[in-house]
Amino acid sequence: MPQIPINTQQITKSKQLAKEIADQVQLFINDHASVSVERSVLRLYGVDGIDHNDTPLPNRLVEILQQQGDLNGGISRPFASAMLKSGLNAQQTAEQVEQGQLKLDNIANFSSIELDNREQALALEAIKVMDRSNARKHAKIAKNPLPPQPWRYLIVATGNIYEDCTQAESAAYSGADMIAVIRSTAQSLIDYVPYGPTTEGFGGTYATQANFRIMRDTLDKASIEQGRHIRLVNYASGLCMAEIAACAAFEDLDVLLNDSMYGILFRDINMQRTFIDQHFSRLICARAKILINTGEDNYLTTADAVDNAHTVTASQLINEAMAKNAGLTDDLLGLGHAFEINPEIENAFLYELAHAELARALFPDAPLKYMPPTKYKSTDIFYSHCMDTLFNMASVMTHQGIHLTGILTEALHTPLMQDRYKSISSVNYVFNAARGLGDELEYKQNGFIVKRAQQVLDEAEALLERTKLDGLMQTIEQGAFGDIKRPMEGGKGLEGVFEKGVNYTNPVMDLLEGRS
Amino acid sequence: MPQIPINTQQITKSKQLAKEIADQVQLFINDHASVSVERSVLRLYGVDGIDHNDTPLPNRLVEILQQQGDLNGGISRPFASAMLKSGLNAQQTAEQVEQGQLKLDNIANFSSIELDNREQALALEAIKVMDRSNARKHAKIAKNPLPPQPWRYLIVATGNIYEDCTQAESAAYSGADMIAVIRSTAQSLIDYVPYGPTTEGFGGTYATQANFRIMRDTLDKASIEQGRHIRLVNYASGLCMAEIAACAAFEDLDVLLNDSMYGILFRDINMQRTFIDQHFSRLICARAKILINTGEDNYLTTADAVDNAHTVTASQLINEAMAKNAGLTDDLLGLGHAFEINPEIENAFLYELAHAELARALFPDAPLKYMPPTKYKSTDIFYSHCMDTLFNMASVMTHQGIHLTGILTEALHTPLMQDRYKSISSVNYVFNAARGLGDELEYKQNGFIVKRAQQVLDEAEALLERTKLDGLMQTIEQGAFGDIKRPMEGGKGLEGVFEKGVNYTNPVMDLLEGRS
Amino acid sequence: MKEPIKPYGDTLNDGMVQLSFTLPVENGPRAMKAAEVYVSQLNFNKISVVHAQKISDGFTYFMVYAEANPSIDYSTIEATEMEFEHMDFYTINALIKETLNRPLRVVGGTIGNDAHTVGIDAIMNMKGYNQDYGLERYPEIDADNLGSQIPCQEMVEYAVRHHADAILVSQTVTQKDSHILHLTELIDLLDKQGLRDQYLLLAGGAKISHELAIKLGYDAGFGPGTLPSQVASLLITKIIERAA
Amino acid sequence: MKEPIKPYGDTLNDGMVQLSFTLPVENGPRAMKAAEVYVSQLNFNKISVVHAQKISDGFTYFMVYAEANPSIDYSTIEATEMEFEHMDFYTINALIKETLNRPLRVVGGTIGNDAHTVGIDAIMNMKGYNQDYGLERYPEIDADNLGSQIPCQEMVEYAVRHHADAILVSQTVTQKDSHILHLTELIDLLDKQGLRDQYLLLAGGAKISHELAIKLGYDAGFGPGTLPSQVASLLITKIIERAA
Ligand code: B12
Ligand code: B12
Ligand SMILES: Cc1ncc(COP(=O)(O)O)c(C=O)c1O
Ligand SMILES: Cc1ncc(COP(=O)(O)O)c(C=O)c1O
Repeated sequence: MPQIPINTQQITKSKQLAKEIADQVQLFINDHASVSVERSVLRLYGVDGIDHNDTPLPNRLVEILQQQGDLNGGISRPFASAMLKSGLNAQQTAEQVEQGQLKLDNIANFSSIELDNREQALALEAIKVMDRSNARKHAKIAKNPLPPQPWRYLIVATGNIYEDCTQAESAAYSGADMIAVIRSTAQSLIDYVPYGPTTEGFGGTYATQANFRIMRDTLDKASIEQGRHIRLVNYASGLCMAEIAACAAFEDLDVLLNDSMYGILFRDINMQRTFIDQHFSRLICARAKILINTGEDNYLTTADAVDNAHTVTASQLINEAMAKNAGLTDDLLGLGHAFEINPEIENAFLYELAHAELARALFPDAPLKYMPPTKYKSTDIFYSHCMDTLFNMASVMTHQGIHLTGILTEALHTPLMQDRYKSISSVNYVFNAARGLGDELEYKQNGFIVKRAQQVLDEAEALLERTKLDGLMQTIEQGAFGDIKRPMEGGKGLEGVFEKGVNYTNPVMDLLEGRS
Repeated sequence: MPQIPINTQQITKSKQLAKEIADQVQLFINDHASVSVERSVLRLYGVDGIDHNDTPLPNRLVEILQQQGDLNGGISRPFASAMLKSGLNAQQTAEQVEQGQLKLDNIANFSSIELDNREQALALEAIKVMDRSNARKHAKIAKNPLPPQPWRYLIVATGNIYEDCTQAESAAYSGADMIAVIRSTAQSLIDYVPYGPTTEGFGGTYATQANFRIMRDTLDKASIEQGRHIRLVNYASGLCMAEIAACAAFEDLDVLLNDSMYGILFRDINMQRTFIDQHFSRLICARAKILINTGEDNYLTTADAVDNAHTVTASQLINEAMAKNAGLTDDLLGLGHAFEINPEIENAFLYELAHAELARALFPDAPLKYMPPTKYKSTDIFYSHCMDTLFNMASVMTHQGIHLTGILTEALHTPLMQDRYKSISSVNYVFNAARGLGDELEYKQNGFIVKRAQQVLDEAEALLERTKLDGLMQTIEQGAFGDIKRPMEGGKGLEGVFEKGVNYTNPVMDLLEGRS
Repeated sequence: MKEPIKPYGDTLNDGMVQLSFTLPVENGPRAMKAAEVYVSQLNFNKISVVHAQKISDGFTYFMVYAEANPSIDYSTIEATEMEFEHMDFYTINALIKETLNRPLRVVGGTIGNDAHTVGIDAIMNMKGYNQDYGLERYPEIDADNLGSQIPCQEMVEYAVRHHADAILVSQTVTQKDSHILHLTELIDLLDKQGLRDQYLLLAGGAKISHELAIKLGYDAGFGPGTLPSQVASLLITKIIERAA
Repeated sequence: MKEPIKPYGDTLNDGMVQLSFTLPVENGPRAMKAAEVYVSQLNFNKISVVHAQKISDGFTYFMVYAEANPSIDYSTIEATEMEFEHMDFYTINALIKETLNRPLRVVGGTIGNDAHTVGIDAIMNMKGYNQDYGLERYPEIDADNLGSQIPCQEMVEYAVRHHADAILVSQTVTQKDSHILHLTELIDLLDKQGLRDQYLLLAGGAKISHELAIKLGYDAGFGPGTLPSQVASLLITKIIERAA
């Protein structure tokens, strides 16, 4: 029920533009792969664990192949061949390779049909990893259903996974519907997925498969206690997007932060690398039914939220188009936006409503992710609490999907247990008291709100036009998003990108893309 | 700009019913007076001060007359006669009477014309007291204009007038437009106005003329500093309604809490006494242009705010009708209502909007007084702060006139300086961020809000019908307002009521009622 | 076994506490330093004065987070708790009938200049509180709610005249300790007239705790959220105890 | 002259403070008592535990008002304050030209694993902050903003290579004292290479105070709300001081 009257032709046109932009990038993506895509394939084939230097085996194997100069064929076929040779399972084979007892260069030993079959069998197992996760999540939700939207999303970020569980239990007790474990600072810049349970992070807790499992267990218990399925969220964006998606599929994560551009803009990760990785990671998410959250909200932390509202809209449309290219359906698209306007602007709340309604109207079936005020939060926690309260109101009024709970101590520290409680109390209060408000109101035709939404859409459309002409990569180079410029060849991780050879195989991708 | 479509015929009908109810009571009022009406006359004639027992001279003189059995003629003529005899001014004459050097029983000494003239001269002086106050307030407002509505109203209640000034300065600094000095508990039950500056009250500070002046001086300074006229509010209701109105006129108060029924219901003051006193006090307010605040909000602290919403509406209509009978114009009618619905009720905020819009639609030109949540405030001050934030939103959305600032520590203690600051920060934030919201929205025809407003009006109309049939006094006896029953002959202060004798004179009232 | 505890923020025993207060000084670096020094005297370390805001000439409001030093042993903490079984309406009535074989007589009200009756009404009036019937509704209880601002003397006289078993007083206003003043006045009056032991004396109100009531010489004290059935349960329990 | 001060609620020296915290105990009368006892150990009296709420199994959140006992003498409080005149854009440029007769060279960035650049951008980038131009806009300043997550070694090398007059570091993340870690790392590195005195060293960030910066060995520290012109004023003032 979009409240804002928006020209449907203009919507169709904008979506078409975004699709063309995404398709351009897709041509590039199709010809390339990255070390982390290959590592994800290994993980899905069943390779895990670390060597004596704490380097994960997927990294070791891809490194070995790269050192041999054979990376552009992809890891799948050499690994299948090694397995045929060893007669062992994937993990054991990987260990033998790592220990130098088995080589990755013996493809010639087997017939192409033998190799095809082995690869195909491995890929089908990989698909089952995703399908089984999906089935398990379904079963859980059947027992403990999902609560109504907006879903109350809360973060934990102690740095210690066990302490995080304590905090998550408290959040669930007070009403959280989704728990996100914030990652340690700069994890997105490390080019491997750390291993095992971890207890020391800065500003967050390392994303590891073991940590995923520990938190998922905690939330499974909480879900039963609370009678609602409490979702687990983590972060894919970074140098290991696809690998984290693979780990998430193993551990039944419900949601991943997964943006096609966040890493480029906010982590200075090379754009080619990011586009390649996001695609494979999203293919995995689509199959494992992992809802993705995009990061447009971040733009408004570095750029002004009124002047740049249209960049959020344009980016949402691009993110949507790329997500569709990876097979993600509307129900899995947690497109991001935020309540970040300077509260000193007169009628700031009206702007917020306009922006929120526009997003709602453009993506009526997507569980939009709505970020609370952060940048203008005050160190006076009482004032900040009021800001969150109006944010809660905007969210429930405009029928948002995923409600990131604003925390009154945002300008101070990662949330303490009591901060989270205080904040969710406000959410609970407002959602209950104003649950039906949005359905009671109409915006005045030609009023400020309607006009403002139209203006943002017009500007977004213009930006998309320009992006289509210049190409997305070029537009990012010019600093169109988040006021941040990133060169095509700059940033971290470019060395991990390679052009696919003629002999490149990735049967998991083929299956996910419906090519076999 | 009433937002809620209300049948104008129904409004006219309800106002007509209220007028008939008020007129019935007015017949009773016209035939009666009270000790406190007489004391007010003396005050306006210029009598002030206390005797050696701390009894105010107005009380002493009226007592003397009462003891002589001459009260039913009123104080005016005996006092005029005493003045003629003494040849002194009012104050000196009163002192002589108090000291027994002059009697109040010597009317016969003078001709009726002499007496008439003296009374008339005194009454004209009394009128000037009010007119001068009005003129002074006008001059102040011309220099430091009134801020836009809703006016931010804050209370001080330390018990010590000097400490109150410190608190009031802080409130003004943070944005208060109106400062109310809350009275010491139970002052409304003492049958005299205390004298001089006071520093010891419980839960509030005594209303004395000296305290009025001290605070008015403080606010005059603050008005200049802030560049906006900061209004001073005190409480009239109680056994000294009219006298306090007189004191307020001397000291340029802008607003008085002045309800035709509050004292009856919440202070168990006799209803005959209250109806008589409120009328004279309102005549004074009308002339001195003192805005009155009525107390319908209180009903919702003892009765349920959803079930009894219509009693608020009915009472507002009665208060309005009585106020009009005393010559008060729309701009002086701060009719009360409140945001007091149990926050656990689903869509509580929608009910609140319906009630607030109904009040707005019924009294489009009155600066409605909107009370914040109090009864359901939590001792968790963060939660209470959220409640106030939504209240602030409702207030600015529905264009209320006088915004009683909800305090986050409502459930704990009378406000500390920092509590007031935190609370007004929320008001400032919401008013700025949502200033134009009300003008942007329309309520859905036949939606919940519109229907609810209509239902309340229907119920109010029915209650008025019944009240008209039974009479207001009888309806109060039945407990129709605030779930409180009060008998006609019960409560405090009945002994101070008397029937006007044939020789009764009160030229101040005559002038105020336009009879001479 | 010892159970040392400290406040918890996000790491066990981090001692994290949020404080806010106002100091009578003009805002500025010295004011912020003063806030920090002040909090250090309250036995905190790692003091962050996160916000300082002028709220009047010569007054600054501070928001502070800090880590509290003390650790207390939870195993040594004992609360003054009432001991009674919380029974339901029917059980209570049956028990009164059985024990007393006459109605239990209760008189209540708000004493002193306190005009808040919602609390005592919640306990005594028919309607009760939160779906829990008030004492007036109990067939085996004779409950007289005198209302508000009842002088202590009047309350006592009424109790004597009506052979009350229990006196229930409510106090809401606590500014300048006015509740303690009034509650003490009533006890003193009863003492003076040698009547203290004739009645079960219950106090209640938003800021009344059982501990405070006991300290003032009452038999029990009831705070926010009290249900009438709890009060009735306590009354009959105490009466049975006294009889025994 | 002594100036004793205490927190102010509504009566001078009432000592009124609001606290909130969580204790790792299950809610109930004992928990409330524990909260009261705990606060008493923080040098408070008249403690009102006004709210207690279970927020997880074994955790209770408390809201408390209490009167603090200590009184401190405000006349003895001294803040570590920067001393410089806050000049405007034009004055600063003129002064640089006059004193140095070459551009003032500044390098800045966020060090360690901190990715927050909004603060340093506010100071250095053209746009500036709150209507106040950033250092890049100053014709007499050569300002290089290296961005975020700059390793200390890289920052130092850059400063050496570009003959910087000043190094500006921003730190936002403070969890587990990571800002102190990084700021110290930079100082140690400069010390080790004998470069400490070559540069004016400025630190800034939401939780950086001048006092903290001085303690860590920096020349100045800037907290929330800093304007670029303040930073530029300080820089040129210090340079003139050093020259003298
Ligand atoms: C309603 C209300 C009023 C109404 C009272 C109507 C009435 N007939 O009672 C009106 C509007 C008249 C009023 C007036 C005033 N009020 Co008033 N009022 C309140 C309010 C909003 C709610 C209180 C309430 O009804 N709570 C609901 C009941 C059910 O809770 P309760 O009383 O705690 O009762 C429960 C338990 O405590 C217990 N209980 C209570 N009594 C007893 C007795 C026994 C024997 C037992 C067993 C149990 C028991 O059982 C009850 C049910 O669980 C509070 C703020 C707040 N939210 O708390 C301020 C508040 C109590 N009022 C306050 C003040 C200061 C006043 C005034 C003095 C202000 C003034 N100067 O004009 C006046 C005058 C009153 C006076 N002389 O006493 C202050 C008190 C500050 C303090 N701690 O000292 C408060 C806290 C507001 C504030 N922050 O300033 N008030
Ligand atoms: C914007 C923001 C982000 C953006 C940063 C974008 C960017 N390019 O900078 C994004 C979304 C990427 C982000 C990410 C994270 N953030 Co962040 N973020 C914020 C936020 C909302 C605003 C900070 C800000 O921009 N303030 C505005 C600027 C202008 O203010 P300022 O930095 O104080 O700068 C002023 C002065 O301090 C001074 N100044 C600053 N630096 C310097 C330097 C010099 C030399 C001088 C002279 C002056 C100076 O001048 C400036 C202008 O006056 C804060 C919350 C808040 N409201 O404060 C959280 C916050 C800082 N983030 C936080 C965290 C934990 C993170 C993450 C680590 C979370 C995670 N685990 O993923 C990540 C990772 C970042 C990392 N590795 O460092 C925490 C830090 C907690 C703590 N105290 O340790 C905060 C407080 C939020 C919270 N409550 O959890 N964040
Ligand atoms: C889409 C997206 N990915 C990732 C992150 C966080 O990533 P990092 O761990 O790099 O801070 C965010 C942060 O808000 C985000 O929006
Ligand atoms: C109309 C009116 N008069 C008076 C008062 C206060 O009177 P008292 O001093 O009797 O508490 C109120 C309280 O809210 C009120 O609404």
